[in-house]
Amino acid sequence: MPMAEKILEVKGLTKYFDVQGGFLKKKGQVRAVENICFDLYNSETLGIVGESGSGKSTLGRALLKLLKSTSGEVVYKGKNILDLSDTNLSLIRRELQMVFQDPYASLNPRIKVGNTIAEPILANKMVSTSGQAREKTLKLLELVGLRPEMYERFPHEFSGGQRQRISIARALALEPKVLVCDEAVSALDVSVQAQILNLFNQLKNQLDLTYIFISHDLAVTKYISNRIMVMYLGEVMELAPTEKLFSKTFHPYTEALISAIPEPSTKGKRKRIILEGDIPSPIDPPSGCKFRTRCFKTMKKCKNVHPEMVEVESNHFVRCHLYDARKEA
Amino acid sequence: MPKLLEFRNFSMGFKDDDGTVHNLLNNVTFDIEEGRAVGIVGESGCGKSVTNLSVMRLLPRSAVIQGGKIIYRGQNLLKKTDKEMEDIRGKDVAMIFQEPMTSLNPVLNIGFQIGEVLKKHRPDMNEEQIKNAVTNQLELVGIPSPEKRLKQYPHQFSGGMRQRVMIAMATICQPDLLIADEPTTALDVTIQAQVLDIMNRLKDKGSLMLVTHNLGVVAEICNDVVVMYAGTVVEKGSMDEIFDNPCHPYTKGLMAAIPTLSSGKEELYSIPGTVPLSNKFSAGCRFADRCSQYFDLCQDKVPPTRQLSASHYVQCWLDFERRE
Amino acid sequence: MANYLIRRILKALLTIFVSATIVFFIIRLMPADPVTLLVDPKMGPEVQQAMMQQFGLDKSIGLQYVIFIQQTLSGNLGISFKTREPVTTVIMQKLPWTLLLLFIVVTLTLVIGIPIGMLAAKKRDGLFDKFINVLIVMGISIFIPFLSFAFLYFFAYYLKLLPTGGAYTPPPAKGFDYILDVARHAILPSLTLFIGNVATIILYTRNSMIDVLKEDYIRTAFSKGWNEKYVVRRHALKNALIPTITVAGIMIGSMVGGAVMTETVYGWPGVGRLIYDSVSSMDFPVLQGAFITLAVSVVVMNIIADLVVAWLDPRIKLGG
Amino acid sequence: MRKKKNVAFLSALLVIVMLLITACGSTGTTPTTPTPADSKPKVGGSLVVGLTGDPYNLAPWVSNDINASMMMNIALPTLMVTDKEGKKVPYIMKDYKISSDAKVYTVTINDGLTWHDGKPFTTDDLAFTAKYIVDKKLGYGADMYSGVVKTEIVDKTTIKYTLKTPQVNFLTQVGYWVPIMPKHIYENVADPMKFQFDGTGYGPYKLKEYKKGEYYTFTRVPNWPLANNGQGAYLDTITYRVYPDANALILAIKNGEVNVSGSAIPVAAQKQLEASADKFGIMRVNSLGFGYFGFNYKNELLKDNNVRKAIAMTIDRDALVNIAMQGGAIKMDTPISPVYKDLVKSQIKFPAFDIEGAKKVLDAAGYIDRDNDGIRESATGKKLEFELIYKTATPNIDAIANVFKANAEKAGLRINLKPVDPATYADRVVKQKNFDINVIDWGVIDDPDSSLGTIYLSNASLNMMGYKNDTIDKLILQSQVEPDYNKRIQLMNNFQTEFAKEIPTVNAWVRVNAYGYSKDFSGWDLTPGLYGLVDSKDLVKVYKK
Amino acid sequence: MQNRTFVESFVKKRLGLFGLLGVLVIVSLGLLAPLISAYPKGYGTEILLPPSEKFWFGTDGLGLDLFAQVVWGARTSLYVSFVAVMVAAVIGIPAGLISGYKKGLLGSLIDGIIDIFLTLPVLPLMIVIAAVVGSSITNVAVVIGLLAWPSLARVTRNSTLKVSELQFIEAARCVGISPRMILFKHILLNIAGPVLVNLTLVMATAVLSESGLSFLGLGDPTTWSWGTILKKAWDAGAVIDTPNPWWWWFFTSSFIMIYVICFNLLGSGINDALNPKTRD
Repeated sequence: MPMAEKILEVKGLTKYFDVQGGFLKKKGQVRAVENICFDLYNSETLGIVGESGSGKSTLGRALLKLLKSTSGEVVYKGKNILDLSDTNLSLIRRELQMVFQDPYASLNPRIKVGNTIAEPILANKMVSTSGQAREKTLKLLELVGLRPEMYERFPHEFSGGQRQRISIARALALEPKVLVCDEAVSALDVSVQAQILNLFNQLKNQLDLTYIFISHDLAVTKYISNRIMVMYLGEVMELAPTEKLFSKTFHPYTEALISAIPEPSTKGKRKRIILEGDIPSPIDPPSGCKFRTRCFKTMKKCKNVHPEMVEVESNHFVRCHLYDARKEA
Repeated sequence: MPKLLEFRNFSMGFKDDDGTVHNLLNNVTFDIEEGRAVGIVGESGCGKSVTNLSVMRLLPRSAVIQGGKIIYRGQNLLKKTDKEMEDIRGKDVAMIFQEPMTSLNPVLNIGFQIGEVLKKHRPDMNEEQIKNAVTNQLELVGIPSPEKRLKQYPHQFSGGMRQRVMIAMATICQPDLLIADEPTTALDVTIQAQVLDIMNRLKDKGSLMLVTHNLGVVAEICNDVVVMYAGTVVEKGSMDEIFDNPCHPYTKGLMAAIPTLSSGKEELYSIPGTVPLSNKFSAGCRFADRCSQYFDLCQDKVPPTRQLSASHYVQCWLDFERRE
Repeated sequence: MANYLIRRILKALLTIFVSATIVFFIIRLMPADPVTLLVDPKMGPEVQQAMMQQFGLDKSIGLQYVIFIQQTLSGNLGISFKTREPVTTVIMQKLPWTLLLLFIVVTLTLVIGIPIGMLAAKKRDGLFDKFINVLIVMGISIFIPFLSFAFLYFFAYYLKLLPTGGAYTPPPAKGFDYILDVARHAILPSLTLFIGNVATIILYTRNSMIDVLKEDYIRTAFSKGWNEKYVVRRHALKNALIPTITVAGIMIGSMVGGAVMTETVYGWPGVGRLIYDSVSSMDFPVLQGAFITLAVSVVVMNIIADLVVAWLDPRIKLGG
Repeated sequence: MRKKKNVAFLSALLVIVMLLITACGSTGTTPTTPTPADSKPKVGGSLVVGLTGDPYNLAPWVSNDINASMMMNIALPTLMVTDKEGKKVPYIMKDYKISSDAKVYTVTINDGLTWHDGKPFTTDDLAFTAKYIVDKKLGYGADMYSGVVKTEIVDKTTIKYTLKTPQVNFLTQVGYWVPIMPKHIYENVADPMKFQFDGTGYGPYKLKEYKKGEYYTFTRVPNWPLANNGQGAYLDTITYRVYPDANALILAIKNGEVNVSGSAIPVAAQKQLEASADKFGIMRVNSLGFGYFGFNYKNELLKDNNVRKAIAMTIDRDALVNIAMQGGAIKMDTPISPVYKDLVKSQIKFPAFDIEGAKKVLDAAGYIDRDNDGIRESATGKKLEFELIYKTATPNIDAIANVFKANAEKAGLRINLKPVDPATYADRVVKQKNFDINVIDWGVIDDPDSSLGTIYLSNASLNMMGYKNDTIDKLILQSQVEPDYNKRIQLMNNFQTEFAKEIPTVNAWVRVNAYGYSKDFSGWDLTPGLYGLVDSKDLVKVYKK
Repeated sequence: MQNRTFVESFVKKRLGLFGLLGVLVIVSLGLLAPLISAYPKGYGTEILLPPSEKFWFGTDGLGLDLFAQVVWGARTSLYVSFVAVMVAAVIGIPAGLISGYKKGLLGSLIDGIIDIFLTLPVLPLMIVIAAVVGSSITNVAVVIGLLAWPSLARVTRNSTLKVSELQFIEAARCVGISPRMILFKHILLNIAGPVLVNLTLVMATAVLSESGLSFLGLGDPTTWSWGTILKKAWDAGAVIDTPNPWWWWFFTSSFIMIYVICFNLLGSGINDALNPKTRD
């Protein structure tokens, strides 16, 4: 894949949450996202997969400054957007938008869908009159495959798929360059999921969008992404172009993840790697390699030494002690 | 093979506030043979869970049974008295629910909650025997240090562990039929793999009725598949028949719409529209308005169920090649 | 659990401190000069001065507050303007009566209210439930003085079955007769407060029971083959009691409010009546002390309720 | 100086009384229900007295409160009491003599009295009381005894008080108002305000047990010398029970829980008791006090005699007495209470109720409704709008205020009602004198001349009106020193003439105090005084049938 | 819930509708009081007459028409409830919104205050404050409102917590909607239901509190409120009198109960219509 220009650089992004044990008592910290580094290239779709507790959604929100990061940088157009004050942020924020998971909860049930889309247009002063906002909204509705008369309806009159289209239209209202899709199709029925995945692909071509596609579904991520980032307990375990990741999996976790997915097919059942135990709590992650407690290739070293990211092949990064040698080489 | 459970033209619906009954399940007919695992597949709103609960006779109060039979070992469950049903539940037919988080009582320890099943169905066992049985059962489903875990409460368990507890609870009496309602949907992939593994090991002890929207899970576990759409069985057959030779346009569409690890980057097939709500079903084929091969008849008349092979049936107006 | 308890007690202390502060400052906001009430104009200026000194009224509000807090912490609630007795003495005479009344009412309310609420939830939308619903609406709409009038008129005056007021016939009898006498006197006030409060408990029990019966784990219990009676008793009851007891704890606050009116109408010699009397005579130290006492009782009962909840709910007990 | 003192202590009395809910004085009208002597008196039985307020403190010297004085009067009777005619006569004291210059009083007390703890009751205690009360500045007693420069104990039963200045009413005051203090108890008490008095007295009953706010039980002192020819009181025990209000008390009387009401009972309650006349009796006396509307001279409009006169003409005494007070009062249209028959023979009256007349007076004085809003304005455009302040706790007062307001408005005056609690009333009316019109049920318990002085003298502390009239001042002061009764009547008539012309207050009614009792008991008697049916000297005669 | 179905499901709940009807009757009684009957003032000569065609509810001890008193009392009761609700709303709703939405120190501080105020014995405190501020109907109403806000704030807070967890709030933040708009438009619109229900309950309890305070002699005796009528009746011994002028206290007491019942029914009607969960 020819490397396009970087649109977003993420350096050492870290987010810890304080966990309040209640009145006057601090329980601890959730280390939701730790030291994430990656570049996002123009016009690509970067898939981020991980199970619960992997920090993938937190990462998405930290990128958009919906959450205040503990440390790290997100460089967009040469500026670290995490440092920007709220007023300067709004200009850049428009170019980074998000589509949310739950099509039922992501629309305000008391506001007409047309107004839901028009509201950000007006709030960000993209147009000066509400008439213009309406016009733009109607165009957006058409773009995502909805009819103009739906402007006046309330969310409850729509199906899940239609609502997700509305959410997409709202995100697109600010004419973003980068769209973060957080589990954007997970809540949808399979037949509808395909519609929305197709819409994402169609919009990408039409509007030259760059996607960060967050999902727990590896199959869906594989389908839509150019590159995939595998996360576990707040850390990137493996990051590689899609084809590479599947053709030559390096990290044991990725390997297990791929093998754990039941294939809807009668042919050739693969040998399955079943990981033992539960995903540890991000409040109290294991020492050394965070995956070591469930890893089927764990070594002595894993317990004490935290593995670093290694570029095992070009553009293929892995965080695992198995490949330390390659780094030194 | 003898039939363990038979749905015969089972119809039911829900009463709304006005007392009007909206039909959901319409003439549902399928069998579960002894020792077989049947997957019931469909999207949300197609009546999968209601089918489950109908077997257990645990439907909500607003449910109305409109006709048909559910025959278990030759006896119509719908005709059983409450007392008789109580003896069947948990012992002959047991159930695993979708949400392991909410399906366990938060204020009772899990030793009690599992032991309760034995207390009900095995009056011959004393406290000590029950405790041992529960410990063994927990071990069987892969819960480490079960002795200690017995005294713990659900909130001290992770999601995967709770589902294991649910499985232990459902299988402790070695039921003939285990009903699993989306047992892995709420779980992470690696945990799902663990649970599927356990279920694969346990399913041979009886029959399994597995309800899921995940075709992968069905492929993993089941022998037979029933495809439901909007309260009707649109297609049923053995796993190979359904996966390799889907006939109904809905089944076909469903298969094509799912991206898999082996599928390519080409545009996904998509079924237009969404599953209708139960008060907006059409009089004819309920899939008619989303069907790519729709014609006039579909809208008005319920299509016939055609038999394509000994086990393969499809409910559709289209003509299919019959093969043996 | 220990941690939970400590935090709970800290919060309770804070609540008491805040109520004490509020009532202290509110009383000092009063437009009329308390000295007018306290000091007869005929007294010489030096006597007036001495009295103001005695009650600390000559100091600045801030200083008075500091002294007040210090004294309250050491269990000294000051001296009554009217009787010149220590407020603690006055209140200690009244408090047992209020506690007795509250104890009777809380016990009755829980013992009668919870089963009725459970039954109504079980027979939801049935005739009994509908009847109970009507009673609940009536119950939560009760105007306590009206109820007291009705009882007083009917039982005490018309039927002459029960005494009109007080807590016993003076001079008090001895032994069992005394208990019997007090019991007779307690019937009407208890009944009044009971009717005014039981509806809330029934309502909450019923609603929380209905909610619990809809929970997945109830379905799980049924799926094991147990019958309704067992499921309600073993699975639903404990869960439904948790919110009910919490509400009962909070309800005690309003019950104490009702007690003021009840005690006033029936002349029950409790703290509520004391509040009313002190208001009429503008006896601030007593008013202050009585209010703090009530606040403390309410807070203590809240803690008890919370402990019961913690005992019922392993998620709190085990600090989950 | 003497006069000043006099005024001061009378003011004190009035304040005390004012703070009470019900006025308690009574005159010598005979009881309406004579006691039937239908059985022989005998010793035994228990009586329950219902109170509607709790005594603040058992020591009447420090409490300044009617409930304490009323209750403790059977343990601590006073030296003098009132007779049927309301005249002060000796009770605990046997006799007294006044020197011709009215400066030296020689008092003899009855022999054979002892304190309840066994110590003899002697003139030592009298001397101690006179000194201690002044030293410790205890309540009104301090003022009453303040003129005493010397006490001289002649013997166990005789004592001589020497006054600084002549004072004709010294003994009737201290004798009627201040019980004697137990020297052996109080001589060691440094701060009587903080001291918990145990109730030890010398009267026909002694305190046995009590629970504050609930009940107080007294037992009979056997062979108490001054009752029933040395036999002592008849009733074995007397229990005072505290009730939250008059209604509860009446219910308790009807229920048989209570046998007699301590304080006067409201009209509605009287009717209820009268409904079962076989069981209950009522005795009534007119109050010595009276109700009046007072005008604040600080108000420019009220300063105008025409306005006051017009207002006086809007007062419908019939409605006040019959409707607002439900017949529980009698009309008063003279400046001095009709209770004092000699003083009102002159028939000097306030202007009669006449709304048309009031309108004419206002028209003539230039108060015309110029903007047609129903309220008249003065020539300078000031509206005739006044605030009527009163204490909420007074019975029927709302009704009284409403009747007054309704009639005043018919004449084109607006009255805004301002009901306040006793504390605010004391603050605004007595202390700040910040009001337009006040209405109050006034309880006075002493001779009219001295009590009038406390209200109407221009420098009187209870002259809330800010009324100043030299003629009035002169007449009051003269009558206070005039020994001749007839001359005093003449002076009072002059006072009334001037008063009815000036109208600083409109006096409107005299409340009738009624006390209910159970007919299970006999021997009831009601003389004018503070304590209704439970006055020590009367209560000792009551017996159970 | 959904806008159209709310009205539908409300109408279906007959009790709620009954409550609404009752509330409307009482509101129109209060609003139209001047048209219905003259303000009862002064005194009349027809004392303590039982109900008749001329005096529907009889007359009191001053000969005043009790029907007129009840009607004008309704006006006061509505005024008190309304002022109390306004005061409670002005404090309680923003407090609840902020403590539910802002997670930081401010939020937990306000929450702590709400918690403490909820524990306080309200009526005794109300008595103390009412005794101090003096008897004016507005004072009483404000005091009631001041002590009613915590429950409203708690309801607002709980609903706000629930709503602010929902993704549309995050979505609104994401597309640059200002916090103020989010709080007072997006959230408030969505919690209007439970807040409204609580407001009707405050309306109900406010009248109970006012009547209670008036009965204890802490109300405003110059204004006709139901509590004052009862207080006058009680003071005059009408409740226990023989023969009993029952009409003096009966109608008023009944109106208090009806008022409270109607508002409670209205509240639970709205609640049921908002939360169709009771239907399974």
